[in-house]
Amino acid sequence: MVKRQFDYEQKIKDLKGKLEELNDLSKNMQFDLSNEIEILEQKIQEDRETRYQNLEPWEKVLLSRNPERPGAVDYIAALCDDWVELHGDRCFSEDAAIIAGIGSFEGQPLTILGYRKGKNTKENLLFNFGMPNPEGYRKIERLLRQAEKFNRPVLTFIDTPGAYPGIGAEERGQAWSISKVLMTMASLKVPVLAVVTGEGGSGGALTLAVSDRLLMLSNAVFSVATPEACASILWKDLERVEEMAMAMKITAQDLFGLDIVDEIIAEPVGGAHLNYEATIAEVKTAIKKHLSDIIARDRDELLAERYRKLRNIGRFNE
Amino acid sequence: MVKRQFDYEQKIKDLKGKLEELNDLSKNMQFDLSNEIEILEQKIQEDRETRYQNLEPWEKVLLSRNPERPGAVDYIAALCDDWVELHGDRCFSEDAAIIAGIGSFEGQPLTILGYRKGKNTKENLLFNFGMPNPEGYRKIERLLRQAEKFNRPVLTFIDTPGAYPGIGAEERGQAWSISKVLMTMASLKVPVLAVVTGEGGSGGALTLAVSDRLLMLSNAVFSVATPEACASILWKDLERVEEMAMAMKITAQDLFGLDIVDEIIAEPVGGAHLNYEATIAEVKTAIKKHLSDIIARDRDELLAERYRKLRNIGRFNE
Amino acid sequence: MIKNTFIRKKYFPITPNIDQLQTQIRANLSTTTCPGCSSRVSDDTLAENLRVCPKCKHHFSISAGQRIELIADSGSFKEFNTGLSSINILDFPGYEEKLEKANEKSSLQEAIITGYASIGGHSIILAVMDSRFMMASMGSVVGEKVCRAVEHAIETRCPIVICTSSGGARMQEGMISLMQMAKTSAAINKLNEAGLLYISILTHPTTGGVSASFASLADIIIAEPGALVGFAGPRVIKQTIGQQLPEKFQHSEFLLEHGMIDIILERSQIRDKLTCLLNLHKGGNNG
Amino acid sequence: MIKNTFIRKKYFPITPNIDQLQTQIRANLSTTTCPGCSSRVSDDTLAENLRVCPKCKHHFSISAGQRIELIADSGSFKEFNTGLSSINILDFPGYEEKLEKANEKSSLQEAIITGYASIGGHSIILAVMDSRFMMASMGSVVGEKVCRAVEHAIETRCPIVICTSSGGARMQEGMISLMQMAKTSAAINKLNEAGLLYISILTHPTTGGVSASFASLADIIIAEPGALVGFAGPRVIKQTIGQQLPEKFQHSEFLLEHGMIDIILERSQIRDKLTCLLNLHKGGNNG
Ligand SMILES: [Zn+2]
Ligand SMILES: [Zn+2]
Repeated sequence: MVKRQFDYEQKIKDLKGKLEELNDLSKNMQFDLSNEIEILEQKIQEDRETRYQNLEPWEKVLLSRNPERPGAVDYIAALCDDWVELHGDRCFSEDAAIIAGIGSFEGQPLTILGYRKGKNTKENLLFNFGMPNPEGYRKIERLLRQAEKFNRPVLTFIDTPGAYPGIGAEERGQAWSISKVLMTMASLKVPVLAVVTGEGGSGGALTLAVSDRLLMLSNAVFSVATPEACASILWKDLERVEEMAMAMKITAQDLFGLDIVDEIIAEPVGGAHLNYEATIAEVKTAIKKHLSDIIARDRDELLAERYRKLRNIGRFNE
Repeated sequence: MVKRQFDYEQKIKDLKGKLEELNDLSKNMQFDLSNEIEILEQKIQEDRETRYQNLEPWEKVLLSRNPERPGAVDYIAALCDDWVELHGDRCFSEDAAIIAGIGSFEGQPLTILGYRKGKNTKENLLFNFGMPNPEGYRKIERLLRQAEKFNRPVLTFIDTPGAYPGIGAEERGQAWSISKVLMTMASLKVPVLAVVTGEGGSGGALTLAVSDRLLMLSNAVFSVATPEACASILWKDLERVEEMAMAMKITAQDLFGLDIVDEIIAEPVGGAHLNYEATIAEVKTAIKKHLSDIIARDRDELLAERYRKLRNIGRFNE
Repeated sequence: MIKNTFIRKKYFPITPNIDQLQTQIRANLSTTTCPGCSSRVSDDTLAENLRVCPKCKHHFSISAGQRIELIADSGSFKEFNTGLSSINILDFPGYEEKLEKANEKSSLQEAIITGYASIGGHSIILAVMDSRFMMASMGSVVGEKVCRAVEHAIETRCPIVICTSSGGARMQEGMISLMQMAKTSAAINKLNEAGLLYISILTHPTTGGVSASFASLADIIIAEPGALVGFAGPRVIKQTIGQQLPEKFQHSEFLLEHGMIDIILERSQIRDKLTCLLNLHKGGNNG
Repeated sequence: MIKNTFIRKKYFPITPNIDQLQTQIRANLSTTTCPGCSSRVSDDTLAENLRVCPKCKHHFSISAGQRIELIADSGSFKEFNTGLSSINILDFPGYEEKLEKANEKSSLQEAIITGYASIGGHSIILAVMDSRFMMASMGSVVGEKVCRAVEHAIETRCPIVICTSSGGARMQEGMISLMQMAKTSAAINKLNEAGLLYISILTHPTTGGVSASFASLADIIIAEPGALVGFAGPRVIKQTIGQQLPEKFQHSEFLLEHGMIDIILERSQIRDKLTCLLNLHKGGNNG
């Protein structure tokens, strides 16, 4: 049976509960087990840390999809002094699956773009589970051009299952809207910093990942298609998703090894959702470092390097 | 009663018919009236020419709307050696009210854009009576940018009652799509030549008229809104359209006098629809002259002049 | 704080008769029926409430002078190009009389006021249309003043804010008025080339030639709640398609949903949001 | 004339076994059932008819070699970058075997062939995908060969024509394959900066990563009749929305109606129309 949720934390909780019961009992019975219990507690803590150091890729997929993880909205709220959300593609519709606007990060105005997932059913319906329609990509396109006009660096947050596979989306040119953003991002004349905060799924997620620096949270994943889709298409066997998640090399660590990711941002033990404050502090440090780096760079050089980096992705015999 | 169609030609026809009957009769009766009849014929011809020299503005409105007049499609067919029609706004829909493509005029590749009216009911429905939706303007926008990429001059043909006033058109940003074309045309980095071939109606027609040179056929009109709309809004009296057509200064001759039109292209007596060949020959000569003029001009100077010309339109006290 | 500025009976140089006018209006009509909720609102309440219905938030029209007091820093507005007035280019019957009446009614020379101002301490160029003047239709003067305001913005490298409201083109100026659409759109392009911020604030109603030129070309488009904005007027559309229009059709909420505008702001929020936006664009395009 | 070229049994250097393969196929299967009209068509008829059903105009897939013969001037094609082949970057289970099988099946090294060619006497760069090779999914080699073809176009200042067909990204190369979307889109931007013409010809099927990168970024987009083109596959969409898809959904006729492509051309018309388009762009961007 394929694991459908990552319930390790529940097990730890159960274990700690038992330990507390033991502690209470021993106290009532006048035993002094405090030393032994402390050692046990420490052992559990160590095991937990080791466990999180050694998550299986599929476990990371499950963690990365946890709806309680901080998303673009949370990072923007925590990192920006000023923030104005902007709306619309000027063409067909506003797309709530994309959050977009101008924020001030430590005094630096930024165009900030991100996917917006819901934290509950109501929000999920409102934000279409973080899956944009073409209008979302066209809103991105519009605001990228605006960032260029005002010479304003761009910061993106990525967390989406991908572009919405719907009839309307295809009617209104999903493929066309995505390719245009890819091209624009590749050549945008301002610095671009991207952070994968959760799930990066397929071409619909790639749009906001084309950047000068790509950062990833330590439990985030990025894949060409979901392990479920790949297992079903390539192996005709949905039960083998865990194996597929492993084979596809989708974790931050794998992608760092493949030179696609520039830095991994460490999440607190247990995952980003258990400690917003610590997560945001780490993300802030990383953004600050890379942003000041790329802003300071000679612009032509930065653009040439962005292109070179993209141009060199891929390996083959010749 | 307001004249709803211009039926002078029918009267001429009737007259000529009578003259022929007279001729036949006189011959049968062995009268020789040939001299007198010739004089009469000449008189009719002279009167007809005078009549067309002195059309009322409202009569020109009626003439300009004649569905049998040559339109963009006819001019393209007659003037271009090669022609490829291109389609779509890459966003929502193809709009058949706009014909757009690349044509070769005497060896010079041109991006050609025009409104497309129908010549019968079926065509009218297909082409929405020449009234574009936002998609039409976005197709124009796309192909203008393409013309710029390939440094290809732009030629436009104008004949439309205006932009389509529909629910979908407003939903998808009719105003937004028009203003963008106006801005693009004003600053497009290639020569732009515009020809008003029939009816130029309001902002929806203006998009393709922003140009380095604006030519107008001698019976064409261009107005801020139809005389019907103006009479109904300003005077609350639809019966006064003839007076309104006069007051609004909408004829090619009026607009030449106001420095808005650069040249008037003479139509054959009776109007363009009675003689495609002669009309097209005149249009061709005019296009050739102005196109070679603006292509030869220094590009920066041409653009500066296009802006200056627009910037200076308007009169006021100060 | 904004409220106080708004009802403060300060002498307002560019519209010298405005206070007198307001007093007159208040004397004549002490209550108004709200078109939003049909309740009767006293004019004093309306004035205190920035002419927004306290019950249903219906935004009543305000004059250009009131708009300027509402969003610009107190006393910061310095009008320029005050001397422009319309002439009857086409000898259009009755145009002079219309202009005269509009002038009497509004105490304005034309349908737009332009000048230097500051918002939250940021120097800007401010242009405000006033629908009391011939429905703020755009003729030569409106087009010219918009262009000159843009040119002032480029010269001083300041952002520009334009508050629109307009019934469309000034039909009495025929093609000359239509061409103002192209003229103002061309000017906005110069603003883009200069990398300067342009914010438009769409108020009820903004239609026709103004909606399809400079109003919709702003970097950031703000609208007041319930403002009707569109190219074709609802009456024309209804007549053409021969059916009823959807509720809220062409209202700002409808436009936001359809991706045409960035933000809907109640009148009382506009100044703060503008200040925030100007803060965020402080560096101009110097990155 | 095109027809003759097409069935001419000419030695075709880049796909050395193609004639042999065709002969084999003809020997094994002398008729094919048309998916368009269910009629049985003899393979000889199909070959003579450019693999288009004579009854319903259904366009059967053709190999890259056949495509090149179809549109390029006879003998003009000179392949470049022939030596590139895929490696198993991620040690993905079974990838080598898949590659081997694809190679055997298609006699191709990879899913795309690129080279110099001329059409109607105009020098161009030509790239053609071949769906017999792993559904022409895009991995490192496809991405690299597209980029190099673009670079050849820029160096030689020639237009580029790319004939696409693809099931999407090469999943076995994971993120590396996904990144080819960004890589090829970035390359197309260089083409735009150089002011060079890019025509894409979409053939059945063009979906996923190829549709959402270089295929949809062409200046002029041509499609064959009935070709399925879209981002998400119809099966995925049906599964997501839980309802039937409209007839002709994602077909080229549907795309034309929705403004996504410029022209639909039957196979036999493509060469002439390309010649015409190349004529019209002869001056390049020298105006
Ligand atoms: Zn109310
Ligand atoms: Zn068939």
